[in-house]
Amino acid sequence: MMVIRPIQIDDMTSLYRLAEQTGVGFTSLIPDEVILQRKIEASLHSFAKMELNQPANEDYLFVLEDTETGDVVGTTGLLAAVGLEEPFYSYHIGTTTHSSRELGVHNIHPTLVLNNDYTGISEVCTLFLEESYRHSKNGQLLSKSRFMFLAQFPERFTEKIFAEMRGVCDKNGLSPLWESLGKHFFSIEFERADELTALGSKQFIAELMPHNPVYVNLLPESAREVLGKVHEKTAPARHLLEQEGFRFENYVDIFDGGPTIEARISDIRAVRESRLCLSSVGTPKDANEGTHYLVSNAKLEDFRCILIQRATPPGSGLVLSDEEAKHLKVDYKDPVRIVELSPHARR
Amino acid sequence: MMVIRPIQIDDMTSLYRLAEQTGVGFTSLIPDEVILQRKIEASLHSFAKMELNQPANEDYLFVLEDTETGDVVGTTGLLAAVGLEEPFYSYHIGTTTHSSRELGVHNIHPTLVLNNDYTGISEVCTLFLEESYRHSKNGQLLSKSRFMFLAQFPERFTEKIFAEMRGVCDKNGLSPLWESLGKHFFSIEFERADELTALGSKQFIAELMPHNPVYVNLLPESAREVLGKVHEKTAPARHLLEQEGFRFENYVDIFDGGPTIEARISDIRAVRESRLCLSSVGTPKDANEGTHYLVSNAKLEDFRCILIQRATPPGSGLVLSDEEAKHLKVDYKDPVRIVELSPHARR
Amino acid sequence: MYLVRPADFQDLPALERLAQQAGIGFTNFPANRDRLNDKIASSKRALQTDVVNPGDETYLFVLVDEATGDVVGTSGLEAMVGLESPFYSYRIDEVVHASPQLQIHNRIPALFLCHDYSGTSRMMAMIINNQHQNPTAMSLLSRARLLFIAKHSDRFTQKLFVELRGDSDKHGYSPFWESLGKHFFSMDFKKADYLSGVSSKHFIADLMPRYPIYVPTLSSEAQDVIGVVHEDSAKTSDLLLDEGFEFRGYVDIFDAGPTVEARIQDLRTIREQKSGKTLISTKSEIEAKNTDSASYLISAGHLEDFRVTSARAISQVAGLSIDDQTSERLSIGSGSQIQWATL
Amino acid sequence: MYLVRPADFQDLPALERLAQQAGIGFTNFPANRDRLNDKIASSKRALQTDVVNPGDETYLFVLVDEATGDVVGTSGLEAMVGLESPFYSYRIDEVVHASPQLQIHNRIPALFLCHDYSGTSRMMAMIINNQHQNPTAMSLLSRARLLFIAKHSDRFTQKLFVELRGDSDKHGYSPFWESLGKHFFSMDFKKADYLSGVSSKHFIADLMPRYPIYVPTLSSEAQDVIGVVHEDSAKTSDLLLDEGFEFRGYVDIFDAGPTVEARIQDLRTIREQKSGKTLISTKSEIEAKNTDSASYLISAGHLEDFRVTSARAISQVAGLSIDDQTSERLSIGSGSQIQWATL
Repeated sequence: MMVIRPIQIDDMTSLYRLAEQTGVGFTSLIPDEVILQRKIEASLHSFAKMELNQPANEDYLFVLEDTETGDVVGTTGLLAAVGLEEPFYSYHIGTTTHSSRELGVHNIHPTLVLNNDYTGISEVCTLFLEESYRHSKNGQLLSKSRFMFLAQFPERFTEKIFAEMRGVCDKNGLSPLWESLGKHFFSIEFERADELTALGSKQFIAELMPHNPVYVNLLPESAREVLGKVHEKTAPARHLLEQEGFRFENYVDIFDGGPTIEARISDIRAVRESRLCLSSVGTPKDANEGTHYLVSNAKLEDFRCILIQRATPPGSGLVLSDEEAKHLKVDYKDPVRIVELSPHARR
Repeated sequence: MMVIRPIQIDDMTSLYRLAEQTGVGFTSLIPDEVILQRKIEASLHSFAKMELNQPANEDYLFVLEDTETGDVVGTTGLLAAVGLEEPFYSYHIGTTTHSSRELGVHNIHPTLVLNNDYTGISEVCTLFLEESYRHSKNGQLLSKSRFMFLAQFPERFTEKIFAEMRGVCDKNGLSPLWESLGKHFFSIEFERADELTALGSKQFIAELMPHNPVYVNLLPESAREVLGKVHEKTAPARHLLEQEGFRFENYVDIFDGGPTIEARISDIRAVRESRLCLSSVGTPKDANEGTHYLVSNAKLEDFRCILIQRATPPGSGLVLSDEEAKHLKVDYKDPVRIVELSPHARR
Repeated sequence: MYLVRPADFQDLPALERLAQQAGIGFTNFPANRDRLNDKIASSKRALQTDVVNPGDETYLFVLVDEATGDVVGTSGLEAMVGLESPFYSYRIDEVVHASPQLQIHNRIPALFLCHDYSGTSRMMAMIINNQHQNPTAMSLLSRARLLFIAKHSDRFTQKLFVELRGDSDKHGYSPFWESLGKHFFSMDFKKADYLSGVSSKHFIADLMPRYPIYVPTLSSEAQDVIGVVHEDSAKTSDLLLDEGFEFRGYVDIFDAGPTVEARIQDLRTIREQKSGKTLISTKSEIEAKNTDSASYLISAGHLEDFRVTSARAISQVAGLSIDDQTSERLSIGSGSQIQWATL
Repeated sequence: MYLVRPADFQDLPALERLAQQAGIGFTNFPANRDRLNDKIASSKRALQTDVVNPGDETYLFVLVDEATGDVVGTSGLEAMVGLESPFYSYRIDEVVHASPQLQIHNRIPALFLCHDYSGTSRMMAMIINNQHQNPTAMSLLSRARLLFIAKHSDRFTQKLFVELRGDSDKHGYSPFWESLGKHFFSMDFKKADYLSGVSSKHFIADLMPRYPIYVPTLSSEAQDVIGVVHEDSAKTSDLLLDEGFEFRGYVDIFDAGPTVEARIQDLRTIREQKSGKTLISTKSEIEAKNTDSASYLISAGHLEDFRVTSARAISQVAGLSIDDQTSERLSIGSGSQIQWATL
């Protein structure tokens, strides 16, 4: 059975192995023991915090474990609030109009406006799943389990949450936006810039980026075209989040122009439609057929989330199999949270 | 019976009478025959347009008629796209962070960034209801009938729609934001600036407004406090729109700092939950008790919307009384759109 | 022999021909008869008015070929630009972005829209018929204005500037305009250029970019022509630099042609000009004594009667010895006050 | 009698006392023994090095009261600021906003963060013990630097600037800081002032406002002190303006004190200074002949041996006649090369 759970101190080796598989451009998971160790510790510390006045620098890291082999095969995370210690930059694609009544000319110019508007906002972080496990809805479980956590612990996050999506590169691996804008200001390579950002050294952005709005029309077409577009490999992830209610609000990455998408937590489909019910352990009817449901427990440090299948929609009680209950770490009459894995088709 | 319908050419006198009652600060409805005449004509022209490639300068104006007296007692409107001919300005409250690792200082500065980001977006316009009719849910009918129109004709509007809310004035009728910011740049009185804007002369804003972001912290407290706050008289209108799903996304009026709130049309509660059913004419059971519903026909130039009350939720068919059907201009088996007047309480 | 004098209405046809010849790029001299007529009228009004401080006066001069009596060139002065609507330029400023951590120290040039020349006197572009583009005629027409300023210094500001025509490619296109201006003006260069000559300049404020333009975001062709003079204006440019005009980082908003400026007192013609009495000799006497072949710019008369010509002459303690033909050309007699400077 | 000479390590205690007396507002002269020691060392290094172009050299001079031998004042020069990290100032620029429709023409002053003085030589604030704040001592200490520049002009840039201390209210608060700086630095003025003296200036770039500050959005108290000199620096300011320094719209980013600048060649002391031989007379001879009581600044020696004093003297064609006490003070003999300027 595939189970989502908070990362543990002894997951270090597994996490390193996953990091090794990510490849270039995946800056949130770098095979560097010191960094990974720090990440794990930050996560343990975050899950262990009992009293929170408001979301701060908590960094929650989850792993997907195959309980049959005991292997950790995927990871994903949530950040409680970005930009509180290091600035968080984005470009907002704004609109500037210029009109001359005298000449009857009215021009609408899109502009890139540098900002730190996501400061203090929660972030849905990148997700990685081992190649051989990319089937059987494991990707959806990994991605959407985060919403179950959000639904259960909204006080640990801000009202809004966002996700950054990887932008477009050309066939040589170059970002057209970077080539026509960023590199003039940075005089370093895109990869190096991206890497520094990932390592949390964002000071240099403030130091080097242009502070005035940039007129989009002055950029070459190749750069204009990629604004707000995702890398083809990221398209499914974007689709998945948009299905859940995430929306592009004209914020893009300052380096590659990839879109940032956002949602109010309470508007996310899986959050809004999920509900608590009481578990009982027994032999569920029609299991392993019908609709897929995400089910999580209501625990913090012992958070668990799995995928179940039921032919009949569960009511106010949910009958779990022994195995399901064991992996969810719930007992008779414990509260569990449940939601359909996929949204219904819209009217 | 109270009926919402498109304005007609012979409503001129009534509209003028309404305009006379609005008073200072209500710049969208000024007792000036030429302006009102132009407004009415623009509306007639907009409703008469059959083919639309995309929303443009259409301006839909509705009135609330008391069919017992034949009096027009309220008005409201929808704009298909603002800022296509004259620039539309707002301030975005952005965030700028400055940090010095050397000194361990990390500052988060809100800034006012001038923009035309609402260019090309649809607007829910201000609403006016005669004092003596501010009862029996007439205000809600007037306001929410617009959503029925949006639900029926989404192709005539943009994906997003917004509403501007009147900002705070002090006890002398002065806007604290204007006093500490706008007036330095305009050297005219607030009222005059507001009036010019209402008349569509927005060119002067581009000419006079500061183009660089303004640091909010440098403004006096009185001005900072009113950013994004509504005038107490507008608080109910804001509440009503927020209940329907409108949200404050940090855009404020450049003069008084009043909030602009926005929604995706498909997310507006009354749009999302409204549904089409077929009418029949007869004697409805349990009318005039139970839940209030908004009901509209599916016509454009002959658009009508009324309020009905039913004890049992209507199914796929809706039985209307003779009077209801007459005022809705529908017959047996005509499609009608229905939605609960108020949202259910949230879980 | 050439003479420079203020323009009058009878010069209108000749000026129109010159304007047509000049073509685009001469914003201030559109081939539009009404506008040219207005320019002459404005100049005459300025010359007839008692001016104590520089205001919106403009002065228009013509270059006359004395051999034929034809008007073969024109040049102008504006007492103060930017009174009705601001006078726009781009100021090239470097934005420094440095990161000690990365050991990067970038200086990014950016164009800032400004009106720093508002309130300053301007020399307007000079036009000379092709056949008369010789050093004497050009120098005379250009520098005659400086003698006028020296004589009537109350009518001008301390600083003086000139806009030089910017570079264009072989098809006559301005790469700068193609890369920048056209996005904002939604019209071609010719039209924008024409409009800025004939209409109020208000549309510039309405349509120009509000934020600084980072030079590296422009096409490389556009970057290459910033501050570069059009080859047709190279001679004019040399003359001005020789006079003491300097480039201080301001360029034209349409074609990025450079603007050069100077304090009036620092200009060579003005600094070195002398004034004194006319001493009349015969031509042969002058030729005989003028062993070093010195030629002079010589001006006489006030305002409407202001005249400048060039001639060989001999500088004396009391004044300048000129021949009788020259004195006749300037309509002066022996003992008249004149100004002169080495040609 | 006073003498100005380069500072040396034995001056450290005296300099520390002066720094303490000066208090806040003297960013470049913090009462920090290590920093002062560094300053002396840096000056000595600069004087001992063969410099061909201005770089990061700094020069520190002391004013010695010859009667007691005490160091009673100090002043400095920086060959070029902004090399390690940019040198920040606010430039006051007017933003013009005009609407012909409304007949409004507003000129809004705004503060633009810039580093226009990066790459320029600077005279650092001068400190003099209260008892010695007489015209002779002040003039000597201030202008001695100009004679040093005149002598070693390759070591400095063409332009020279000085920052003057800004105004503060009766409690010692800078209203400008209270209205602007403190929002961005999250510390008090004293600390920011101290840090900008002792640390890399990098934190300024990190924390300063990135966008121009519209002056009318500041408190009226803050607006009132922009470009206003602290009363304690009024005398210094007068001296500098007298010399030919001009205010060109630049103010300090912390207290809005004005920056004044000049081209070196335009400064009175440098323009009028003469050089020639020393002619030694007796004091009584000088007194007898010096009927117009002319006093001179007199400098002698190169670099480390550079000395300046003031004395009555008689200007001759071949040089300057000075008395033997003065020549002794400057450690020179008859025939030595000296420079002088009227005091």
